[in-house]
Amino acid sequence: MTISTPAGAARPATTSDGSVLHTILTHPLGRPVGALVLLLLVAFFTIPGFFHLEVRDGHLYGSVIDIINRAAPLMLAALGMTLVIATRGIDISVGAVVALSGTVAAMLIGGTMVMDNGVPTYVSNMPMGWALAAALGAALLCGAWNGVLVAGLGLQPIVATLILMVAGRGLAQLLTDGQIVTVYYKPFFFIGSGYLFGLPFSLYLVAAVFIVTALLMKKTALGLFIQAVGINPVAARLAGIKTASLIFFVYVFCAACAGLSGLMISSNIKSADANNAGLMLELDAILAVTLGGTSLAGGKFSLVGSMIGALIIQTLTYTIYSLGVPPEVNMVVKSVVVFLVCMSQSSEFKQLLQRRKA
Amino acid sequence: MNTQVNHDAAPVPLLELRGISKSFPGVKALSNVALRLYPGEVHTLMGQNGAGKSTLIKVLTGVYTPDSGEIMLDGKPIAPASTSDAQALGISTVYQEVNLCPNLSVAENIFIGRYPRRFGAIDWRSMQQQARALLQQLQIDIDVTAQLSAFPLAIQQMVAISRALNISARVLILDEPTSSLDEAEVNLLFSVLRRLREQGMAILFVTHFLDQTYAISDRITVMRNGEREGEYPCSELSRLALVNKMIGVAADTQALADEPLHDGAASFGPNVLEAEGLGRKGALAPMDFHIRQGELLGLAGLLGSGRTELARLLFGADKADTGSIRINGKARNFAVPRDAIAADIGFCSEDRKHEGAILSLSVRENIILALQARTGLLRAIPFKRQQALADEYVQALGIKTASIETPIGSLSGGNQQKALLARWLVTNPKMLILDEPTRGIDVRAKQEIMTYVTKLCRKGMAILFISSELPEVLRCSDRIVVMRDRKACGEYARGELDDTTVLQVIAGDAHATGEVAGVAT
Amino acid sequence: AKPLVMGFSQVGAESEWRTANTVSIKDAAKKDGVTLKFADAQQKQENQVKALRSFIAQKVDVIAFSPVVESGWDTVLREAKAAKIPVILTDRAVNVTDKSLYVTFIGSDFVEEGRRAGQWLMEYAKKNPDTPLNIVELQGTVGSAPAIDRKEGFQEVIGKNPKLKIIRSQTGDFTRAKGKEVMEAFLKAEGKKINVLYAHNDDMAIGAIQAIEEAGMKPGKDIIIISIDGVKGAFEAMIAGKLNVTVECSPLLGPQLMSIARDVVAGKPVPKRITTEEGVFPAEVAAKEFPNRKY
Amino acid sequence: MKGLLHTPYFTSLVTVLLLVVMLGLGGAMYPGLLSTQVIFNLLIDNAFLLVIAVGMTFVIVSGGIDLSVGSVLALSTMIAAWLLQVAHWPPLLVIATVLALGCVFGASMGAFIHYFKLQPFIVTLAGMFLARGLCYLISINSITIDDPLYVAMSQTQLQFLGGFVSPGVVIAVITLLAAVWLAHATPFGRAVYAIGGNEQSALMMGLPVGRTKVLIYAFSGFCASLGGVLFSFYMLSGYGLHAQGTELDAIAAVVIGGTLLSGGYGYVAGALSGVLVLGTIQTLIAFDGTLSSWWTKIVIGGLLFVFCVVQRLMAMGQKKTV
Ligand SMILES: Nc1ncnc2c1ncn2[C@@H]1O[C@H](COP(=O)(O)OP(=O)(O)OP(=O)(O)O)[C@@H](O)[C@H]1O
Ligand SMILES: Nc1ncnc2c1ncn2[C@@H]1O[C@H](COP(=O)(O)OP(=O)(O)OP(=O)(O)O)[C@@H](O)[C@H]1O
Ligand SMILES: [Mg+2]
Ligand SMILES: [Mg+2]
Repeated sequence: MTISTPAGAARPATTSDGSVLHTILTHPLGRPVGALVLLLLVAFFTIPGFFHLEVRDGHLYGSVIDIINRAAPLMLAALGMTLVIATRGIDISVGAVVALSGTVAAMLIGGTMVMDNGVPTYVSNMPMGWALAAALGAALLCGAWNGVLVAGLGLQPIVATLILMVAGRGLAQLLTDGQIVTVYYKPFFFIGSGYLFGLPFSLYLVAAVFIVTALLMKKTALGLFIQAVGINPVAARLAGIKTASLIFFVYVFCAACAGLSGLMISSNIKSADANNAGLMLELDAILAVTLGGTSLAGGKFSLVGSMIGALIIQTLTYTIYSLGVPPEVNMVVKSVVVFLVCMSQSSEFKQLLQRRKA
Repeated sequence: MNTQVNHDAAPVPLLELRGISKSFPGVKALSNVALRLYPGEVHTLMGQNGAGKSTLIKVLTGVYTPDSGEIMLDGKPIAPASTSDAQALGISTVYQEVNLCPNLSVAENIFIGRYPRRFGAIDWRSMQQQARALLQQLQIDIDVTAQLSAFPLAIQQMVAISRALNISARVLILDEPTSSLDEAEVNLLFSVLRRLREQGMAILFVTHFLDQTYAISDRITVMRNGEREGEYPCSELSRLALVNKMIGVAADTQALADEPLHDGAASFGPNVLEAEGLGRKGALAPMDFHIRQGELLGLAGLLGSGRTELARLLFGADKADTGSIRINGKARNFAVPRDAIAADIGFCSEDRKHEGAILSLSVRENIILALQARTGLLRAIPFKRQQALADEYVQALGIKTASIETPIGSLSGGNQQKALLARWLVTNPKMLILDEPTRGIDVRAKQEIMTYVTKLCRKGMAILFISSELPEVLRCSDRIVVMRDRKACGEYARGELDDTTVLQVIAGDAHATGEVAGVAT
Repeated sequence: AKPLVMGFSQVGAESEWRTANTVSIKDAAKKDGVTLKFADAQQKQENQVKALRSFIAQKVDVIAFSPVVESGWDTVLREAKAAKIPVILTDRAVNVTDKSLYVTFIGSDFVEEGRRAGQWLMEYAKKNPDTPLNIVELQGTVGSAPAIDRKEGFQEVIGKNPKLKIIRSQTGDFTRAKGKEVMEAFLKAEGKKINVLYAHNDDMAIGAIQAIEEAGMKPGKDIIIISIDGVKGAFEAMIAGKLNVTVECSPLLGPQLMSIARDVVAGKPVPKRITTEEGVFPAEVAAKEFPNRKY
Repeated sequence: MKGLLHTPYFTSLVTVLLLVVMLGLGGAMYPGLLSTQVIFNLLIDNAFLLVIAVGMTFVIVSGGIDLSVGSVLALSTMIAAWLLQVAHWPPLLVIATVLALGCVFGASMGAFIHYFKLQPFIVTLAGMFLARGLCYLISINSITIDDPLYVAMSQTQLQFLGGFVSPGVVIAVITLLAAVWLAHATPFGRAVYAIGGNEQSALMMGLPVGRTKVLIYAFSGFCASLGGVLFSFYMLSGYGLHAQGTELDAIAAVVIGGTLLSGGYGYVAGALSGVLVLGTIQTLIAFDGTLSSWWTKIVIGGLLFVFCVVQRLMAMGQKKTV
């Protein structure tokens, strides 16, 4: 299911060879899915018990769950990034927004451990709802800031978001005085490491955001407009699309996703680390979007593709950890796999292989 | 069907194509096409929109590889794999969509790839001088150091032609080079082509204008539905026969008729739009303007006379420095096109590649885009209704496409143009601004579209019609405003102008008349 | 008299430890009446070189810095020497051909910290001869000096006992999130085989503790956890019985730095190497020590 | 489209103007900032960045991006250090080898980008991981270089206008001038602009698009490894963690210098102004000397903001069209 073309189904099956396999292979999502499946297969054959799942403390436990759980923040970030990229933009401030929102939430909920007659007790500061709202509010403000710079002032997206990328992390550190804020408030942990019906809660959160976004693309003209602006902004403006508001919106949306992702990350490690939370997350998010088949030149995009891209990245990381690859070699392995995944998506490469065979 | 032609000048064709076939997913664009091109001739390729003309040219110049067939140059088979191969073989081409770099200067666009050098470095001075000289040939006097994107489409077209002329080539291919040129420009181009023909160059020319075909061609190859219908000496094929062969059935003679499309006895409503002192520095001198309900107002003028600028100001695509606009008597301020659209105005731009088509979106999405933008972001037009609308206009305008879900970019030029026209017709505006709406559209389709538009007008739509093809303006307009040097310089009611007087008015003097008459011989 | 002007170039603010280090230096400078020119290098050596150059241009009385990395300081230190500005290193040493390029080095010894962590484990192994001791290691950032040295020191010591074996080693980039993520993967891959976790800093250990708990095991009991730094969070974990030992690496160099700087400027001889006092804090003393922790 | 007309040229001018204003204000606030040597230090400390930014300009003008430059720089220092210290090769041969390897690395990325139609972003991102990863394969430690030629290059001070510059500055400036010439006066340079303006058109005009694209990335790889050579002069060491995040600095410098990330518009000389802006911001902060780590970040962001916005507002005031 590609969200980008709600009419994808209506496209007449090409007359030539309409076999099922052919349809799968030519579907824009065929390749990312193929890459993911291949990666999972490699993991299956090299890591004993990779697909092993067991019920522990009333929830599912196993490698696959870990991957999903760990990929959740990245999936959220990639979701927001997809829309930004579809408008021909880029947002490199995602990691900083993650740090900022996590920090705000952690500080407001926060609390410190106080030694009370040798017994540690925990004090929380603010009702969690308010704290979460404030954290997301901070993220939205960041998005609005980026949006104004890009859509309002017409700065190039990469420099516009570079400003927040640098300053945002600084702000987060300013709030915490450079310390890691540890949270001692159980309900908060649920966001990032809780389980619902045996599955990680973060998965539901991602699914919810994904479904809302997908519905927004399907039920409103948002998807169409975003693509139009991404492909030909001049023509889109002449057709009467409010290009500036649309661009503003995607940056706000991206920041909101990043904010949520920040909550997840800080909830998961039960603390906010302003300096390290979400470091380089923007690069991974962009990579996820591209692996999912969306072009950085804007236009056609696929939300599902980006989700799959995020899963590819996380599966890869997880596999590297599980295989016992020495840390010095991590990067080489990662680069080679990213590279192979890209190659597998290149039709030119496929043609070359076919020509060889023929 | 094929009429055998004996070309006595040169028995061996300079360039010959045999059995060329080419398919795209879902479309057979060319099947078993043959073409012969002799030195010292102008050979015109004619056919309806989507007949396969541009595809044939792209196969010939290495943009596409044919599925089958062979290409021979001087009797030897060639297989150009890229445009640079083709250029190296002496084939110089101007493609249908202007393919130049908007960010480079005019001079560079002409010379890139074969710069004059001095001590190994590019000799900018001499390049600019040569560029100026080349453009002078076509009587274009512009700043060659300025960026290409600063110029209107027509000028860009001329630059593309100059580029092709500059290559010391044996074969010159021009795919609809005249679609946005006015008659004086065409005339200049033709005199250059005639000179080249005398020098023995083989020229392949694509156009939808019958007048032009007959003014310059030696022979005509007609294409229909991806096949070669036949090859004819120009003198042996009457206009009516040509049209019949292109369409495949007996044409209604109206396609060729020059008589007015309607009797002119229409009744107009109140002013839909009035502008007072509307102007913009460097683009348009302040002018007054008004258009009434049910009126078809033609805008005539030479290249760069400011017609497009006026249209853009009326639509809010550019911001006016001076003046005011009233819609139905109420003052309005158009800061962005959206404001104009909200006031029920539509604008079909002349530059379909940059300002119109959203290339990788489907025909359906392109058609409903403006309507959706007006309806609003949140109220998505139901998918069924989108399909119905798209189907309706694909039918009504005869858009040739594999399906309404095909990306608009894979349609032929003329069909893209029709789809963009549909984009605005779908919004059913009170006033429609059409800037060169018939660019690249074939004879019959043009007739059909003009009839369609006139009908809309009779039903009460106000239409501002801009075309470089004067007869067309004369035929359908209720009133004509003539522009010169970015000023309105006259206004004429229907019937006050005819083919000869209008040229004098437009040019501001009498010099053009005689030369242009030559074109229509 | 004119106040002493010191230019100090800090690595960055990449961890709580580093922040505590910065605070200590700033506070000490204020208390001592030293005018401090502080520059943060955001973890980049080239930024530090730039900062040192600007200190030289500003003609400060003394330069102190915590080098991001050991090598690559010859040229700029030579410029400082030519400008007759003494240089004091803090926290990390540098690798220069001419030792006279700096006056002294105050700080901890990462290799020694690794050794101490190893020693604690050796003791533990001696006390519990029957328990198997399979170790997993969470390394710091690949290539960084503390990661390399803490690994080296630890290995040097445990190498003496063939029973102590590192079965997995992966980088956790010194962060909680990565520490947790890597530990999760270790637990899935090795499961119950893991007996000991050695983390190159407390943050990674804290992240790993969460992973162990989520896997349904008891950190500190099912898996013995050793880490380095001695930040507050580590003490909290030890009080809760989730961490077994942390090797202190003291960031509180401020007061020492200021007094040495005064000596240096006054021309008094100072030792080339000044090691800070650092302890090893096992869980047993955590509750008692906790109120004394400043960072 | 039309709005971007003169902006790059204008932006470059504005950048230089703002730079002067910034230095002027800084000089008024912090005595000693305007000394000749401080200005020269800007060049000495950023010579490697300038060289990288020059290569990056070509890539960005062509509509691409090269994220691998920082890592290639680090890899170059690492290979150089290893060849000198472990394999004991003569230094000139080492430099030549490193430069050649940089070219090859870049050219292969370019080939993948062009011939397999892959997105520059991912290919160069993979290149970034690969080059960094290769550093660690050589050694995770930093390797000190004590080769006499390197030491000489590092410590020579060329007296000039009452201050001194390093040989690295001279090399960087020569590279800049050569690149300006390359961009302006050679068919290769112009093809880069044409591809950035419209790749499809460039192809239709018969330009050697494939070859040019491969060369562009090869050139960027060359600049990155030359940056690596300068960096190893500067630091006298090879290290896998060198120049982390430098690709972003280079991109920022290029964009601030007036080049459009979407390709087609920009000036190579703009890279110099961009690099100087970034350097000046850092110098200002170092001279201030009171900022904590986080305030440093916030102030860098703030200065970038002020800079970009003023630049943009001036450009907008100059011309406004769609
Ligand atoms: N890249 C492409 N992908 C798919 N179909 C294509 C492509 N290019 C052309 N076609 C199809 O091939 C057919 C022939 O198109 P072509 O552009 O050659 O027509 P044409 O004769 O030049 O028409 P026009 O007069 O409108 O320019 C059309 O049906 C068009 O939709
Ligand atoms: N022959 C010419 N010589 C110089 N400049 C020209 C010429 N023709 C057009 N121009 C340019 O045209 C611009 C105005 O074009 P505009 O688009 O308003 O005209 P138009 O009447 O719509 O012409 P077109 O027939 O191209 O649509 C001016 O900026 C001018 O630079
Ligand atoms: Mg065509
Ligand atoms: Mg016009």
